[in-house]
Amino acid sequence: MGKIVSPEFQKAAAEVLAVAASVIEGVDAEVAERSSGTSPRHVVVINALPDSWRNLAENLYSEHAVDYCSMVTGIHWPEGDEERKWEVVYHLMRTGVRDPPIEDGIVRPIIVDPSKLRGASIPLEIEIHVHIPDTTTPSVDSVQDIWIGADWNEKETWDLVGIDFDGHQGMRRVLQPHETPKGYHPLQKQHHLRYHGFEEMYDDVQGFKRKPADVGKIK
Amino acid sequence: MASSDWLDVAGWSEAFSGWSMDNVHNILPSSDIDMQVTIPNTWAWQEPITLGPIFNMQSGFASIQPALESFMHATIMCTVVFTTMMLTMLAIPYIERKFIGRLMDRLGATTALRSLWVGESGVTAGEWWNQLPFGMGAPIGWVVKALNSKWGNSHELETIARVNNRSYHGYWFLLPGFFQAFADFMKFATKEHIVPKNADKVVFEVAPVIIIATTIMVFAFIPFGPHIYAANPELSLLFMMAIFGIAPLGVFFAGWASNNKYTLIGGMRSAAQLTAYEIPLLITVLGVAVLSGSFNIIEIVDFQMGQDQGNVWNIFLMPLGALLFLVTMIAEVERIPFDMPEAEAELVEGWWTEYGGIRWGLMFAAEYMRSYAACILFALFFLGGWEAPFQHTLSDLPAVGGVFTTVFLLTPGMIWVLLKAWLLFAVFVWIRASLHRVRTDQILEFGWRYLLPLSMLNLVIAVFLRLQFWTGEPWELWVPAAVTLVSGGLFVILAIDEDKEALEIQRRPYSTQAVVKASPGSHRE
Amino acid sequence: MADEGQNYSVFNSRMLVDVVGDVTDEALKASRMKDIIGVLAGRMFNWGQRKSLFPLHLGIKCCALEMAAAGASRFDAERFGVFFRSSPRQCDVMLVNGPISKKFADPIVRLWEQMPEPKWCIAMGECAISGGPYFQSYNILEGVDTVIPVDVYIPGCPPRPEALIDGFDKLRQKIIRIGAAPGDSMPASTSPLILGDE
Amino acid sequence: MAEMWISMGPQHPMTHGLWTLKIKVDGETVVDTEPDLGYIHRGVEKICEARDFTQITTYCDRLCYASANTWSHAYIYAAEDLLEVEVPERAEYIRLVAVELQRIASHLMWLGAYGPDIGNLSVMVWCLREREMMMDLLQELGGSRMHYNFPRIGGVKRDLPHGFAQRARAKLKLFLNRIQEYEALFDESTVFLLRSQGIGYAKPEEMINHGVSGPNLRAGGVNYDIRWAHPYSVYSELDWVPPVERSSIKGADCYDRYRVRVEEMRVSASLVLQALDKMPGGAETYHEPGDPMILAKAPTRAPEGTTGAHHFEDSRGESMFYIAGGGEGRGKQPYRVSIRSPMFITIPYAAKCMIGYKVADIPAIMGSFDPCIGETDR
Repeated sequence: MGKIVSPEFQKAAAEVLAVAASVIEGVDAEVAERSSGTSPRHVVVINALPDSWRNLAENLYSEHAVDYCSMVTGIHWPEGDEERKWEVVYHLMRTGVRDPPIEDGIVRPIIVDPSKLRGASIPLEIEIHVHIPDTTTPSVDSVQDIWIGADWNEKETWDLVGIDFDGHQGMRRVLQPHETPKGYHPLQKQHHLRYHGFEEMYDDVQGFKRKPADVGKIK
Repeated sequence: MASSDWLDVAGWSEAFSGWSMDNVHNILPSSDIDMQVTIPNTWAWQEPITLGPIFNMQSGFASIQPALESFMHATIMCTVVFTTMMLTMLAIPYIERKFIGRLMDRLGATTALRSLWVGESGVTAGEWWNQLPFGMGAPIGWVVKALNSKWGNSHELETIARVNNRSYHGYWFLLPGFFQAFADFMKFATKEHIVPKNADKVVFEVAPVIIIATTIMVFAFIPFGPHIYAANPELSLLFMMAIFGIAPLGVFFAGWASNNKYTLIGGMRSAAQLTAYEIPLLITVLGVAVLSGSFNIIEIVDFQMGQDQGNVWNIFLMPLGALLFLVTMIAEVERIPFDMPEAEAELVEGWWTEYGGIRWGLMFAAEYMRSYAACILFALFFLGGWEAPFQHTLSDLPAVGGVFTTVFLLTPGMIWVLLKAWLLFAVFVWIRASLHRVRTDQILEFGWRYLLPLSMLNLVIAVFLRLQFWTGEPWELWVPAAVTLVSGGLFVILAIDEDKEALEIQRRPYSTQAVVKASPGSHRE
Repeated sequence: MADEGQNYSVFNSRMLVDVVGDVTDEALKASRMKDIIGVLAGRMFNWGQRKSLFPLHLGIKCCALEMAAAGASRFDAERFGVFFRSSPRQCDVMLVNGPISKKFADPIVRLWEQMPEPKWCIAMGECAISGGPYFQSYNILEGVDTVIPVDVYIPGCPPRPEALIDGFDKLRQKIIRIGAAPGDSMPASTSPLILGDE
Repeated sequence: MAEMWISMGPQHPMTHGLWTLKIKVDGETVVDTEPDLGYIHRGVEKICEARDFTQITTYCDRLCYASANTWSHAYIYAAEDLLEVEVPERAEYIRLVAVELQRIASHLMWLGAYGPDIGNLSVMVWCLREREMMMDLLQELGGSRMHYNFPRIGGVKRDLPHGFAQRARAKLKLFLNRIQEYEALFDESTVFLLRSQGIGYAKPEEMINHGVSGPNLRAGGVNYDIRWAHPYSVYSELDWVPPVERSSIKGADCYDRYRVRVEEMRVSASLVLQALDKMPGGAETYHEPGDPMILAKAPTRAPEGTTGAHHFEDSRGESMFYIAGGGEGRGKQPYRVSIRSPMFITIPYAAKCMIGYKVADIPAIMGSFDPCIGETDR
């Protein structure tokens, strides 16, 4: 049975979703064709404004059965153009996973044959870019109550990048030590790694006072 | 007539202490001495002692000579029993390390001549039988190949010869790994002693003493041979079982005193577990006493030996009792299927997390001692103590009988007790290697729901056998045969708990009844 | 020795132990037996300590799997008396096998202090020696020796199980050289002793 | 008994790695749990912003150290999506062999760690013995025991060495009949069934909403798998079915998660055997490293504004990389690398699954979710 979801049907389903999503104001969606080495992949890429993001999320969850939040990424573009200083990238997926039916006390597992999937039951990959204009306190509406999976993703994004999520209960530092100073979010571009731009770190690599041949080239 | 063999340590020590006391008595001056002597009072005795004007040293000594003799006899016997126990106990960690190493197929120096390991890049030292001198091993090779091709698997990687890069440790020619327990103990001795700051200091120090003391006291009543025992009171069985049950209380105190949440839970588990297995254990031991007709362990073994006419071992008379004793003893000494008090997975090290250094080393040794005591007790109660297997049938054989009788006369009884105990400990290790740990509430339920009624049933069987079929001289042959066959049949039938109907529906080969009752998740909705 | 007017009429076990201890000590010193016993006992306990090094069951990152592989059946470290215990009270060696982040810095120091005295530390893998591939990271200490004294460094990312067993061998050589009595494990000179090249 | 908070601290035999699980306990029943991660947070995402595209694979090997190959391949697929590279067919087959062998090794590591969690030590030593066989095979491919740095952007580092196919078939055949030994120790031991059946229930719909995927999800009776939902590599050419467990009514419990992973080992073994047979150019032929059959030329710079993202079926769930191009060095280094760790999302859910069970069930439930803290803390 090891067949896969056929790319054409996935492209058609993606088109349907893209059209439906573009209807919402402040949102424009299109289907991007990406390759994964062998078979083409059709991803619905949506650009949304921060204030129209929340009802786009609710719409996707209710009408289009997008039931799985894969990842939330925060990016800091300090030298980007005016309204693109911060960006939050959501990766959602429509998986079509339902509880297996129970007939007279016995659970019948669902064995999906991917080649026979049609229409709304085809799994889809959705990538949503939300751009936030230049502010010192970037924030986006939280989707914690829609996909509980996004809960710890949002905590991590705030912890590392500093983008706040309005309406998120129990926002705390998850990866950094609890006593890190309030405003310190390491993935922002103004923070640099240790030995950033250091020269002599490479001068005396093993401390034997010998200069390596490629002095000056910062790895 | 009690059984006896040439290693009559009790007799020798009695004779020796008698002889030495008589010599002392003769050396003392026998003439009367007329002198008033008063010994002032000190902490030991309150009023001063005055020896009368005329007294005779010898008669004075004669009055206390029997007490001195029995005291000397008791000390000699205690030291003998304790040294035999400590020396033979070194075999216990060695058996555990080697047998579990073999079960886990470790590369380390195992006693096995074969290991399932192939050396680097498939190099092997060749079959062990090829290394026998003068090619004597060749026939073994043919037999092995024939057997392998007939029943074994012919997969070339599976029949793997011994690994050649075997690196022993320590004195490799002498039992590799035997002194590991010795090295561990010496290291424990040199460790720093740490008492947690807000631990309950007194109880923290007393708890290990309780555990170690009671464990060593148990060996006072365990006879190693017909004449090798530290003490042989009339009701030695009762004393021993009482002392055996105190250590879990010491575990509870240790758990509470270390002021650490893990040890507290470990201690509570040990106390809870105590209630589950202690009563079935005592009833099983009562069954043995009833069947053998006495509470004295030596008489129990004599009953099984049948005063030299050959009698049946208790294991064939009550196999159910033997099984119950094994299960409850594993729970008593807290080994793998029932070692929740020191469960590594959830309680770090269980009740002895806060103990280190020599206290932990002694408790570690005490744990091995308790397992060793459990094995010896099983050997004494069910496997006929110091009677060699088939001792009487072999010596009654027409032609070869004489050889066997001399062999059995020469080997002291202690050898058989120790061999049986070590074999039992190998069974303990085998159980440890193959079973998982049971939860505390599951052992409580298992103990009350299965062990207790079964031990009652076992007691009823023992009483019935004793009253109905016991006529003074040894059991007729059909009685033990019938009991063993019935019990074996029942065990096989009941052990198959595969639930066919559940198997094909939920693909779960077993419908374990306990799941429905013991599973906590069911109450969540 | 007489504190707060102890009356000797009441029997006092501590006094007896002290007296007997001092008397035997003087006698042994006088008869030079103390040196003989000292050498014998020293060598015996040193052998005992060397042959049973219990490392702490502490798995930080990838080197933890190599530690488990070293303990498993192919590279059986248990033949050398290496038996993994979970409680720091019962261990002599702390095997640090991964990067130490700022969040784990003081827990590892607490673990180190909970271990009874003759204790050693083996820094296994690049991350424990110098922060390894993450030396530039904002959250990683550059090596374990920034917080606890280290006795043996085992380079490699991750070092092979044979290297780990050789690390224990290096530790045994150090125990022979420096001795296993409590307090010996931290020699006065803090410069790392390079074994094998003198 | 009064309720008390116990912190199963960073160093604890139950936590495979460094994290703290604070549990509120009433007697022996767990009332509330709260995980605390971040003890080995190394800021890999920040470091990757200062590394070239080829240097990042070494960091991805060290993300989840039990299955290094699956993570470096996840990154490589995302980088190829960023740099738009076509991968030759033979390289995809070799990658599939490496990934599936690594999945078997990762599941064996899990089974080995799950045994002592419930109390049986000999399972750990057996599973690690089998894992050594798998690591020998992977060592021939990648060069070292645990971190292989094997895939390149556009293909693989080197072709299958001589005699690899024959050794792989022999070892997998021996492994397949060794699995029955583990099943005998687990399935036929009533004690294990007592400790794992009916414990740690989780329903598929609840799991998907919590972001749990992979074997933990398939234990609930749904065969959702990234390998067929968002296809990559050559899974379409091979004949396989993601194993699914017929769970109990209340959802997947520890026994189902154990069964699914054992079945998955068998499926991965059959995948490797099929891949070795169907490999274009035959498994016995050998191509020099850098030969166009196994490695395509790939650009090294990603201009500003280009992005690459790829989902990957890791042995613990769905792992994903999102890379934004255009970093320093005129695009030689990525601007931002974001890593999705399946266990970072599953551990909080597993902590919630434990409420209502006994203290002794915590390692059983936590162990059955197969936590790997290296990838969780990144």
